[in-house]
Amino acid sequence: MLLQSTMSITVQALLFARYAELVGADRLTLSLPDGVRAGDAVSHLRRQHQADGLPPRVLLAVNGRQAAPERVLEDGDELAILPPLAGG
Amino acid sequence: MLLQSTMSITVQALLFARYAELVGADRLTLSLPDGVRAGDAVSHLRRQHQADGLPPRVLLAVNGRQAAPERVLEDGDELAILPPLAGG
Amino acid sequence: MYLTHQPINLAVLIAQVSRADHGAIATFTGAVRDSHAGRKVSALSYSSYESMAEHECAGIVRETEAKWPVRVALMHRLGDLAIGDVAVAVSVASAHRDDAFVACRWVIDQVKARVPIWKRETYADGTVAWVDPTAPGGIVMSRPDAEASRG
Amino acid sequence: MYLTHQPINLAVLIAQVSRADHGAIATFTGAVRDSHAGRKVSALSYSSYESMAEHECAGIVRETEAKWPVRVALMHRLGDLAIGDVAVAVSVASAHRDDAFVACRWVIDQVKARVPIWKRETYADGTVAWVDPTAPGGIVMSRPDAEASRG
Repeated sequence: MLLQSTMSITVQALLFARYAELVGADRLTLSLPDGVRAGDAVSHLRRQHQADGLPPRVLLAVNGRQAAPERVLEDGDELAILPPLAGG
Repeated sequence: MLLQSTMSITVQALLFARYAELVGADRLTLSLPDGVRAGDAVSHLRRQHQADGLPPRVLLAVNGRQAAPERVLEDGDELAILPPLAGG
Repeated sequence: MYLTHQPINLAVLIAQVSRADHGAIATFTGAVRDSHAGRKVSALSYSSYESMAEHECAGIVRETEAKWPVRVALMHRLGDLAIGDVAVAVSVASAHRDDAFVACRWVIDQVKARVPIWKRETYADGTVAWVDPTAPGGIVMSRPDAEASRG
Repeated sequence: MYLTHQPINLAVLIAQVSRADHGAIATFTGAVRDSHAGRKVSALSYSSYESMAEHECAGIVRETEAKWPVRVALMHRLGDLAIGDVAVAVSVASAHRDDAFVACRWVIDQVKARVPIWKRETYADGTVAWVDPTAPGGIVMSRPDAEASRG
């Protein structure tokens, strides 16, 4: 399904704390098919970037606001993948 | 009843805040019959010291600890008559 | 000593309860407000039955530290205060914030219920009243002249 | 600005919410504890998704001031902290202590639930873990070398 589209968009993936450690990077530029959803982008990241240590369900934010996995990404979006929060 | 006893004790009555203002003194030496109760001492104060402005029920302390009106006073006791508390 | 005629130093109070294993600190401060009972307050004075008040404060601290795994600091100011001055401060440290919040709240409620302290307010119009939470409107007007002239 | 890499000054925070008609101030401070998950903590570091964290903090303050008649100040520290350092501070002023306590508690709970901040603990034995309230035991050991060597 990800490969059906001919158009592609560029998304900045941000990784934090333990997830940055897992993936070995805190920022990755992803090239993804047009119409891709946030959850699909995470699946892509798991496969393409040795990030299978990422748990099946992660907290996501798009452009600095919490977002559901169903959120359709747009070109230039910033997709943040957030480990369980531990502030305070 | 107060006059039945032939022995008498001396009690220091302490008055605070509005009650000191009402009575016109913050400390009175009372001569009271032996066996007198704290509540009786307040009645005595009302009659003898123009303190009828004192409400019928007042908070009492004997020697710095809250006490019931039934508390029997002893010679040398310090009887405090406390207006409604307003700390904090 | 839980009563003071000096300004309350909150940093000192908090330092008093801080410990390396007590990460959560809940602090309450009560400051003098500029209005009460619909009147504009211009000056305020606290008085106390000091020996009993110290005893009650010590009891509140001891009971709180027995009820919860906390450390408690408490200070109440007496004498003349200005608007905005801190009249009472409570600081409670615990390993966890639930205990710190609940115990801090309990301490200030107990202070108000048990510690013999009284508050005299002077209003902008020159009238004076005693704060009395049991009175309608929360105050009883002061009438030192009227009372004195009766004798 | 609700995030800072500098030590948090509680007096400044409290002054920020103080007003002549807000006499009750409830303050919460969370300080770095010397142990966690049964281990002795020697060093601690907070990181954040800062732009989102600032936005969430602003939202919490705005929502709190809409829910209760209060004024809220909030500060969370980032970077390397020592044992005893204040990591987060919330100060809530109100005319009455009920609102101050309830709102202060709500703010700190919301901070923990919504603000993207992470905590990395170094223990006395040299091991390192990420604090994870969802994990059994509350931490997940850090394995930067193991992960790096996989690639």
